Amino acid sequence: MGAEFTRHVRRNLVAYIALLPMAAVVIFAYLGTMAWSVRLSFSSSKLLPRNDFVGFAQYVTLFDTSRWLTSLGNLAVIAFFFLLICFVLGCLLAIFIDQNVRAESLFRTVFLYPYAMSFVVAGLIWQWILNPDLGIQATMRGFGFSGFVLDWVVNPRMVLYAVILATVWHGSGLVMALILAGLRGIDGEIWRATRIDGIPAWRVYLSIVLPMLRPMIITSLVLLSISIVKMYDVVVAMTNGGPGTASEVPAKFIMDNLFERANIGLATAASTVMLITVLLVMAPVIYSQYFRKSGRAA
Amino acid sequence: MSSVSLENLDISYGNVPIVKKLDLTIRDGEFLVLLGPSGCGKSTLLSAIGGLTDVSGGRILFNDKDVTWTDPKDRGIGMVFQSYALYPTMSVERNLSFGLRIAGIDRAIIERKVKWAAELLQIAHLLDRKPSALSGGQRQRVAIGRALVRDADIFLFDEPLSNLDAKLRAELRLEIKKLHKTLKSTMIYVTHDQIEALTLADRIAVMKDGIIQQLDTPLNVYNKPANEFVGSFLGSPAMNKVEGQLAADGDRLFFAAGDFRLDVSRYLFAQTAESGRKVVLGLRPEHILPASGSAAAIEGKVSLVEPMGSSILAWSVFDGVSLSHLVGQDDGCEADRAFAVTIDVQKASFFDVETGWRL
Amino acid sequence: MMPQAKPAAAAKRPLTYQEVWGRAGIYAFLGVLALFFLLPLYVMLVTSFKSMDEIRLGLIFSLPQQFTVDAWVKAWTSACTGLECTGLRVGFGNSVKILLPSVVFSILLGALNGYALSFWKVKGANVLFACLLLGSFIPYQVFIYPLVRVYAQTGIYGSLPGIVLTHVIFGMPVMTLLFRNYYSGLPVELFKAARIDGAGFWKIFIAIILPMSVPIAIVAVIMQVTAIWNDFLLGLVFAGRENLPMTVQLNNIVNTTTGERAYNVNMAATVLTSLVPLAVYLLSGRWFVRGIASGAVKG
Amino acid sequence: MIAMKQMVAVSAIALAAATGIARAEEPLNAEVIHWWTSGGESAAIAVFADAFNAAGGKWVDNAVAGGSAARSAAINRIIGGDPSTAALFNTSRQYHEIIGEGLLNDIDAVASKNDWDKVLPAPIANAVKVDGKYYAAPVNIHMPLWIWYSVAALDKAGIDKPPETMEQFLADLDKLKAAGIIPLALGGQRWQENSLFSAVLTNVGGAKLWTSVYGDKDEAAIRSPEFRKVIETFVSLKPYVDQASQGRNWNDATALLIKDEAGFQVMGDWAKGEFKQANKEIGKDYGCIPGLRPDAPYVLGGDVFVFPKTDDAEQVKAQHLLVEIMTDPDVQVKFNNLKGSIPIRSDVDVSSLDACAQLGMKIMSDPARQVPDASQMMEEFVYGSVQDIVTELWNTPMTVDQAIDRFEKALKG
Repeated sequence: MGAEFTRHVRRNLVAYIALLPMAAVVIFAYLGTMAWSVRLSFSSSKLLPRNDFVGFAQYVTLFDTSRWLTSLGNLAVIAFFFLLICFVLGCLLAIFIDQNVRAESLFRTVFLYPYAMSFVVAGLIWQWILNPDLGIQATMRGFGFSGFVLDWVVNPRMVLYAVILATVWHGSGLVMALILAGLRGIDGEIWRATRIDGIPAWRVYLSIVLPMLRPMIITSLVLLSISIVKMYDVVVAMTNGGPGTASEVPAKFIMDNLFERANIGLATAASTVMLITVLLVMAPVIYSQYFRKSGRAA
Repeated sequence: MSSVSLENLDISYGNVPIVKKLDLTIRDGEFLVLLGPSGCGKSTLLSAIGGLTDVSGGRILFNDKDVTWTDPKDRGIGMVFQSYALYPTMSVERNLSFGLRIAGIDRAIIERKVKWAAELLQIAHLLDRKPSALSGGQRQRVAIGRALVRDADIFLFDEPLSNLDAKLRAELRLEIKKLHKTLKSTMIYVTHDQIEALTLADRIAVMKDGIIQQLDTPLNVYNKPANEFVGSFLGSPAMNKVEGQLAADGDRLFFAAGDFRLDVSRYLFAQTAESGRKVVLGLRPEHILPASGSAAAIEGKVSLVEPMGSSILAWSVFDGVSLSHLVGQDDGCEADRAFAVTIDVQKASFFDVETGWRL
Repeated sequence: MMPQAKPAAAAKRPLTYQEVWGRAGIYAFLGVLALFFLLPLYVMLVTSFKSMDEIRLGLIFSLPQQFTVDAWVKAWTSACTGLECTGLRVGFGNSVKILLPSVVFSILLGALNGYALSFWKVKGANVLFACLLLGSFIPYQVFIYPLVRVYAQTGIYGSLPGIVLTHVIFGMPVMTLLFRNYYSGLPVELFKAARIDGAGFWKIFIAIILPMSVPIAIVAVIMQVTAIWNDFLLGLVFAGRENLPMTVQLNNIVNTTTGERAYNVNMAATVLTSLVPLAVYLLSGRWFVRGIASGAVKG
Repeated sequence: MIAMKQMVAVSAIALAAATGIARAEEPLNAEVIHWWTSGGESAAIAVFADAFNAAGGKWVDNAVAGGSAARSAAINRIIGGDPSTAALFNTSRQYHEIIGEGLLNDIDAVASKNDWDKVLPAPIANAVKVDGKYYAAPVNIHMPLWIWYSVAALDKAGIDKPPETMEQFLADLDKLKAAGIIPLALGGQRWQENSLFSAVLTNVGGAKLWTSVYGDKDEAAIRSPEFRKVIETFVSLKPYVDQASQGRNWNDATALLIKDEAGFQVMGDWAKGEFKQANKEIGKDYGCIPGLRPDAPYVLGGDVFVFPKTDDAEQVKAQHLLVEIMTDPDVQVKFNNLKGSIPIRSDVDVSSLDACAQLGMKIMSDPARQVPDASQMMEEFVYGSVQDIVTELWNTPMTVDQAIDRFEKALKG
């Protein structure tokens, strides 16, 4: 191995050198900081990092903190509905736009532009539109529908759906763009074949087209998942976690404890839990999607 | 001028061995075809000769010089790919001259060489075009031209014609043959098309699962396949295979499969063939001839005929054994009729049932 | 581009009764959703053109009675944060200063990584790449604290190079993924041919691969411009006082409360802050879909 | 204190930085990180800036919207080895750990010169004094639990005089509700809900319960009937708040009083700034109630500036000059008039202060009624957990027993 490995490296030396920045980033900026976080989660760090060791005490505290448990539960609800709605809506938009509609590029732009706005903007503007005193509810009541109620942002039981609404508005255009791109790549012969066989259109989409779009679907789900795990700005801008703790999310829990509450130990314990969760959920997806069949031998 | 020697070569991808302990010498100026089904390792082998794939064991020698770890550009090779691999953002002229420009060759020389190659391949009028504006055949000519201008000693062709239609394929096949005559360079040509192999090669190396099954001239590979695999891989229509056993009857040796009996005394066995040995008889359709009143004729019944233009491929049953055989248009061979044939035993092949190797 | 035979494709023959209803349904669906998607933009625009008096009295969905651009002027030139009343102008310049090098470097590096990963055999590179991808799922917040300390040690904390480096670091996973997948779709023979032609690592990258990367580079530019321009957290932490990006100023303006909230100024500031990514989308939206279709997201 | 009030939406996005290499060549440059970005606050800090500039310094203003963002920026700068000259904190334990790490300069020199031990009220002095040394310059005293009322709204509901007991207060809320006025203006943000809770705790439980629950974290006090009464009273206030309160900013809630649409608001003395800006007069248009019992405790919160460690003599000089200026009696009066708070020193001329501030100064002169703010009595993360409980108590159904259990866990844990 030794001599051959040396020869292999020498032949590909430039490639090794070219990948050094990436290696440095991965090792120092990603793995290093993750290791640092994991280490601190076993310490009693408060405002400043400490080097002591307190075992799993922070984790015990963490899972005894109702706000953290609420955050996890909220994340699960948001993840489920956000993924589902974004995906279904994005697919429907793409399919409908793909029906030779007029003003196609106009529709496409309209559905995609929210993705260009920041999450902060998405949160602020929807908070305003859904605000019972200012927005839709006030307008409807102004029209005489005095019993009209749309109080999602102020109702602890509905507030998550307000957040989901804003994020769906923000993200479903991306799914549309990806799926539309996939649809454009499908061979016209498939459509002819299904017409000969007399298969109804909805059936073709469900049973034939969607499976063919697997890479696009996975990519869009991966991109959406990234934004779910990191979901922070939109919640802060829209509800700041309220009413009460009804719309708290893990990233916000981490931030608040890291900075506002000066509780680094607990914050890093929470981020370690997130890290492990992401590893467990995403590692198989990433492996199967991007590595398993990477058969390229240069 | 170059010879190529591969010594004890191992190539693997990850833990999967692709080429195993391979020895092969290609003579200076020889046209060698690597023939085999897809996945047999022939393209990987070619890639390794070109220096594009790292070997995991063994050596590659060009003119007795070890080039196992030499950079592709320093091996003095030109290579033509199945997908043409033309640089899409460059004109034909730039495509042809790219390598020369990198090597820092004088502009005048580059121009002369490009002109020479373009004229040789009749693509001079295409020099300003982008690859996307060319037809398949033109693209392949440019790809060949790119290899030509490099003054290579060794040319590597990786299934260069398989993306073309039949007519173009035949045309370019001929041109490659002419090119070889003109340049007299060593050429290594990978294909899964037996016609290309048979028409182009000085020698054919038939590969399967990373191992060379037979290395010989086209005629010998066709007529005397080294094993059952080679026998059935080459030849169209395909070789008939009948499993049976040898039986001695006096001083004569017979092949028997059920009621089917064939006198094979005249077959030249490479190994002593004892009676009772289980064998596979390989018979090419063209070696089963319409009987013209000969005594050795075997009578059978035609079940199906396939007209093939110049001749007809007939499927007939002889004493319970179904064989395909070629007949002329005037031989009166029709379905459901009786038909008599003689079998040219000297051109038949016998293979061991167990190992598949020729007897 | 378009598959010719779509179930409801516009055919030459007259449409059947059923198909007419089908078309109507499609347009109704798209139209209603378009209204939903446009609603926030509409609200932001009409509000930004109203005076505060009108906002106080009127409904947010009504058109401005007296059209005024005062709020825009104020947001751009004189909105206050703390003792400074310079509007968003300064932040705009800072954002541009941060955006340009960050986009260029992160895309070049992403392309380089993708190229090295998909054409060259580098042992362990895939493991690194997997770590990078997983890293992209971790909330930024986890990285910030240790990065601040490392930056402080190297003296780039709170400087333009610091914030640019940060964007390059956090843009790396998605950029590398984009280019790697795109390059995986290119024929590897191209690379082999170039190697036989004597081109080395850089020559192949610059002369052959980069010129072919235009479709995916457009996607990358769109994604990075959006991400970097909209970034708030990293800019706030790493950019330094002199270089605070527009989003940070927007936050300061929106959250600077003097009695009544100046919704019109806030909305104008918000739209102003979103203009650059919006313009990028409007101008290159079609390329986005096309770029993705060109294999950007193949597995 | 105002800090936390300011943490609106985005602003909470923590960690701010904001460097700016302090220009060492110019003498007495002072870069000051703070979060006072609203109108009244800006005017107030300008008093410091002007006075500092007049004294030969050069004030470099670094305003970061949002208290936690600004504090994070300051801490990052300190840890990053590139600290500002001064940074704003609340009178709390927020900065005590940095002192422990030796990252702040003490200002004993200025303190002893000005006899701080004498002129500062005990809770404030205790808050800024660590291990016998002064580490922070207090600049104001905020009482975060004033009860404000709109005179016109109360009139409309037929309430002839402001309440003096909790019972009267609750009865007035009912009257307001019956008159179709929002009885209690509240911004549905964590800290505002907590202010309301603190007000109930001090006014129902008194100073003793306040210090034994939040200060001593005494189990018996947490489980006492008094504390149970506090929780019950707090929850009973829910119906008096309008539906749209969720997420509302404190000044928007104050605006409801200004517009006479709401009756009462529990808010710190900075609310005065809003009334003043709307040209409302104390007594005529609005009024302030310091407590709902004669011995209602006066909670002392406030803001302090800390001075990060530096060896640069010029910077130390600038720091000392800042301390001098910020605590100067005249500057104090001017500053606090704009900020709405009261001066930290007992030796200032109170005549120019408004009626509410004068009332506050008077109450504060009785040390028995002085109690420290909750944030001074526990660590940040403990206080955070307490705030979480209060906000959940307010927004989601929770039994009193559950609430007591959780209080105990948060405070004892």
